[in-house]
Amino acid sequence: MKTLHNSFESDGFVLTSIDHLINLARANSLWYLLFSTACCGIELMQTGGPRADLERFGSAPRAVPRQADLMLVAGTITLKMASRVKVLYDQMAEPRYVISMGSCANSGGLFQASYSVLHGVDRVIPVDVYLPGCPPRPEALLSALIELQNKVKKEKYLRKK
Amino acid sequence: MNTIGIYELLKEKTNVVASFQEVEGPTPSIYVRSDFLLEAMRFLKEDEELKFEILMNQTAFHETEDSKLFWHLYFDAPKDQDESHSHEELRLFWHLYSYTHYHRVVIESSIPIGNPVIDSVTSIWKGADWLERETYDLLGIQFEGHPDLRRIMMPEDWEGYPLRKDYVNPTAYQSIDNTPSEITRSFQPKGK
Amino acid sequence: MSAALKTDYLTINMGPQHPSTHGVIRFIIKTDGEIIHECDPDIGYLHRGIEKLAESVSWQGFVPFTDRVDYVCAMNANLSYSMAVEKLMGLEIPQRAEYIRVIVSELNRISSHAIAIGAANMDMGAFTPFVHLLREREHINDLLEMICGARLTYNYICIGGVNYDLPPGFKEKTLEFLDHFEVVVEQINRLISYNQIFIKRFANVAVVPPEMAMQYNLVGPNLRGSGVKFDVRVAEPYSIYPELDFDVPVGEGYEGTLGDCYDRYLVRVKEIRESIKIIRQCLQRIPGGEHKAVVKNVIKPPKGHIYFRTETPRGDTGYFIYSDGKTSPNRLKIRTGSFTAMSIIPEIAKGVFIADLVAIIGSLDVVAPELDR
Amino acid sequence: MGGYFKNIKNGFQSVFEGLSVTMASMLVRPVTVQYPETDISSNETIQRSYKSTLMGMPENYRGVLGVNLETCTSCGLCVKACPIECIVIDTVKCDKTKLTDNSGNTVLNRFTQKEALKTRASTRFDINIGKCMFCGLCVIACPTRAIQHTNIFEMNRHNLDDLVIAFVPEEEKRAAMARGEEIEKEAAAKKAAKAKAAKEKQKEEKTDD
Amino acid sequence: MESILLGLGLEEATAQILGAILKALIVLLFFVTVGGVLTWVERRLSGFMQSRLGPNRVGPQGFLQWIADGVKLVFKEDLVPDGADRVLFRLAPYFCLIGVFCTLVVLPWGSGIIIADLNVGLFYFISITSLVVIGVLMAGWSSNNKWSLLGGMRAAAQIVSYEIPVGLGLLVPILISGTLSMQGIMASQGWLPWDWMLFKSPFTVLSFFIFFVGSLAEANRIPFDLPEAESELVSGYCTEYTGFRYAVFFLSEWANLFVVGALTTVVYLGGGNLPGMISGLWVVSLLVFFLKTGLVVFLIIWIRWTLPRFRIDQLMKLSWKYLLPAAFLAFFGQALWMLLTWKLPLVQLAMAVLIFLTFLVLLYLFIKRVSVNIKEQKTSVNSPLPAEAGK
Repeated sequence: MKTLHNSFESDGFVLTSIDHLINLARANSLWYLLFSTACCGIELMQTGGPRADLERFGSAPRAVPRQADLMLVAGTITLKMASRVKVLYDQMAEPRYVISMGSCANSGGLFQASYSVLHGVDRVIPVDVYLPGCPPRPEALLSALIELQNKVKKEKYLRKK
Repeated sequence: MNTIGIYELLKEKTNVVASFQEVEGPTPSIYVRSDFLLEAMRFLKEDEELKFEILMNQTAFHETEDSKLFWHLYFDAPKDQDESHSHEELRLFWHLYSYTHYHRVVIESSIPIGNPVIDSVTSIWKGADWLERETYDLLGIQFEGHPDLRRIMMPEDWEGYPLRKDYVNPTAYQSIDNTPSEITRSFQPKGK
Repeated sequence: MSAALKTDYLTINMGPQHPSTHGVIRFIIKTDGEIIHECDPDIGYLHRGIEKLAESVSWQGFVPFTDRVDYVCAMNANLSYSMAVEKLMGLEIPQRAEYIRVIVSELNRISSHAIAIGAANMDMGAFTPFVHLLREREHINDLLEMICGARLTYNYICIGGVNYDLPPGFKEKTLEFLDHFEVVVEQINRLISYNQIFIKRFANVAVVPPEMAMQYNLVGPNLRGSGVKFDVRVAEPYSIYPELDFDVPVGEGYEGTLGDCYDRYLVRVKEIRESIKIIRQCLQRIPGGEHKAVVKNVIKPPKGHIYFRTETPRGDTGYFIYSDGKTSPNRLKIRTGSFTAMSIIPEIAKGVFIADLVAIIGSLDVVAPELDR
Repeated sequence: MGGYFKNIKNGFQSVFEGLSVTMASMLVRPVTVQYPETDISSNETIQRSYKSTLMGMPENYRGVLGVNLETCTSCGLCVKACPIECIVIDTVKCDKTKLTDNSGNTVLNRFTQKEALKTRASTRFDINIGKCMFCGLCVIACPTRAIQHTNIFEMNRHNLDDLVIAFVPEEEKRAAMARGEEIEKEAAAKKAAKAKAAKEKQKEEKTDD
Repeated sequence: MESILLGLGLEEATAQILGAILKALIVLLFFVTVGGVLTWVERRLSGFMQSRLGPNRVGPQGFLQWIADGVKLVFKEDLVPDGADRVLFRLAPYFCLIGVFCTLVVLPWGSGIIIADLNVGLFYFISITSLVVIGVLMAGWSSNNKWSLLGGMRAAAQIVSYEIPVGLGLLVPILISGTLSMQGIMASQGWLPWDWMLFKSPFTVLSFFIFFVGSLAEANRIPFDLPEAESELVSGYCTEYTGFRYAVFFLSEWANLFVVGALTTVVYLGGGNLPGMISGLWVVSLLVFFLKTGLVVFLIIWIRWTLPRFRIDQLMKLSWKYLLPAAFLAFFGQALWMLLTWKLPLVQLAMAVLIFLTFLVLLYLFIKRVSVNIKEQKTSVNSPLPAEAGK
């Protein structure tokens, strides 16, 4: 009993392996929200398309934030849109992840000097992976997804943070 | 029909106050005084020889003194009361096209920035509706007689008219901070 | 009895994040059950102030911005802007550059129509044809990437010509692709465009008579879908289009009334074939020589204004440029096809089903950034 | 009534056609290029493994910008060409030959190669990839082809600050700064000497009078 | 099951209850597996239809993808939206689940393999699946979302109106077999194709068609997936659902797919009937059953990824104007046909063989069409390189 107790106390074997399993499941089933605002949206489509095929990694597109785990912010976020992005993010259920795709979502990109463009989506929602490119090619998005998967696999869900 | 012909027809058949603008650029235009706009436009659309069924484009811009091209040509342009603003005005352009005769014309007009009111042409072309809303939104020109004049691009609670030359970018909107980041500032050329 | 029964309309907010609004467009619809009573489009969620930015960047520096005005057919947008500036400056460009411009913009037109058709299909619930079209579009992306190194936002056509010459092997690869695509697009048509369910969904829906189309200034395929035979490439010829032989397909009420969604859709399908024809001709005739005229690093077009329009996949895109002889435009206004196409929706979306609204957006081929700029 | 049966017939026919097309694409090999396993930057591997004329990335792909400082003259044309201020170059005046690090080795030997072109040394050459729009205008503008697009596209970062690439290494920067200061000092000293000489000359002239 | 428990030394009453629970658990496990595997099958197949690969990373060929999805959904945050009717919102998915789950009771997996051979099996089947619509309607109403509400309403209208043609269409096999029992219907068919209910007469073909289309509509599959039309209603009635409850919806939808396939197999495709000499081998019978079910499921998935979606009025039109008259026609036609050929079994057999041959001809034409399409898709771009071809 003591050993079991210990194993719960200090990231023991049981929790670690359960954690590992859950994380593996999560990483391989990152359903993404169909949320494309601008140019990157077309590359997002192409990534879901036959050549790159995002679904190989178990990522299915979802139209509803409630069922999505991953928000791919693809494109420029304007100030008018920013509050909507926040709402969408709030509607997603934990655990949720955000990939900021392309320069516009990263920092406002080439529209940074404009009066109506948000300087990066990280002003509204937390971002896990930043992906440069304008727009990034589909393979770049895949690499960002793999990066995120690696991040998810290292997470501690049951164990103490 | 070319612009000069249209201009002569306009002068001949109506009593619109207008002038023909020939500049070194590629496009000549007809300047119509703002209070005669509706009359001129209706004529241009309904005249059998002209038949401009299409309003291709409607736009405007804020003209400060230094950007003024040929203001001396406006022989009877409305004089602003305030001397200090005398050369600052909003210039409007209408680009018309005819699917019957395959010709086009540019109509221009100007209004003082202190009192930006002009007649709406929505009663002539329905397509002018959104174009005028956009012009209103971005430049603050009031179109009299427009059925539904409200902002179209910017949110309703937006302040100012972005395309005016003296517009300053806001640093925040609805509690969202939008000041340039540290990185951005470090990339700006010195002296800015 | 019915007078005593008071019913309210159901107000539904559609968008800005909605799978079928092609980007971020919001509709506030009032419905009576499934039937739309009133539809008010709320745009501007992607208004990036490109027109204001133009006033602060150099003339050449604005070309990449035009890419983002209409990213689905960036080459055409580049072409419109570059030609407008060239007209303003009175610049002559080499013949080879003209040919290359037409080739790339027609290739881009195909890929844009592929997206338009595919998106319309997807909105109707048919996902497979959309993905098939993406598969074919990928080949066009390959070709354009081979020319300029970018897949979507090309910055290829520049003021004075094109930025890079055609790479070796481009002609063969393009011809090979066209041979393939001509066959496959017909197959995809059999899969979806001639499908009875699809026709029933599109035919007789949201009829736009020619008069209404002109009133609202519909342009491009949307106008031609209403039966008006007008194409800027023919009516106000530019570049080398007068030398080329192609047809302008118009709507004829193929499966219903003239000017319905299906007409607009089929016009796009037919335009793909015309574009293939144009590219074949251009590849045959392309002359040698320079690909770019000599242009200074910093250009200052003379004072004056111009409104120049070219035929892009979403209708004619007009660039109004007002230059005061400085290093950047004083005012630049982009009149796009999506903008006018969108303004007609409140009129034609009265009394249709919610599902039809999706069909209308799909058939009008509205793209959000072009709408909001 | 004729329409009624025609609808039924057309319905069946279109379902038949549609099913045949999807069945055909089910039997044709998928065109998916399995990205992390397949090297997409090489045309040959893709063509060999997929038996098709699918193309990988072309050589002129516009990826992340790279700068060859050996040929860079710090002229600043790329900064001017960039419409969105995502390149920044800080320079110091430099006589190029005698830049040494703390241990006395010459670190900036690149300056010796193109002496004629080099009048400035860059102490900072940063590109903000998080803002860059990959338009290639700076590449077109560069007279020495020092700034180039690379084929790199996978630059994911967890932090936005990591997306700024600094091309001038820290020690080089320090050395150049120090050398620049030295030169400035020297120049100032020279100037002072000159001024002094001029003054003396003036004095002399005065005294001559 | 009970005998094993009794053997363990338990009392009879306890053994009965425990046995029932164990049985239910086994069926539930089966249900979950089938639903899960079918999601993977559908994703892979749709991938191939779209020239892509589909999920292929988790496990061999991505086979364990459904487990990953399931685990993820179970461990996801559980949200009940503000303003939702909490009780109904929580209950709704289970109604859907029960509606599908309980049908497994009467499915004959092979000759003699059935949980409960009710004498009103088919009737039970039709009525218990109606629970699904209650669940959908509850979900749509309780979510406090207008899209959900519209989806729920659509679902109710659609399922209710398609139940009528389906019920009428199923009268034809009942007429022929003279029983409502599932085993009875299966037993009335043989193992040869022309002994199947499908090919017995032109009217059974019609009835099969009506039943098939109707079941597609009841299972909310394209072209009838209006309740969850992604491009119109975002995600329809399950717009606000997340985590575990969404998984339940998800599962019951795909399990429903299997149930539809199984019912089609039993009623129209001869079920797990085997030739006389090996009829005792229940494993083979089970295999045959699963093979046929698999084929029907494949057909449904195939149709789903080929066709666009109907509009709501067209959907109703199809049901009331096309399927309903056709169902009546099939019923009366079959009655007439049976009266006419009452004493002529040879004519019946000849008709069946004739219909089967027609089917084969159609299949041949179809395969020819497919080969043409393959050739078209392979033109130039997908052709092997000259260097490769030479080797």
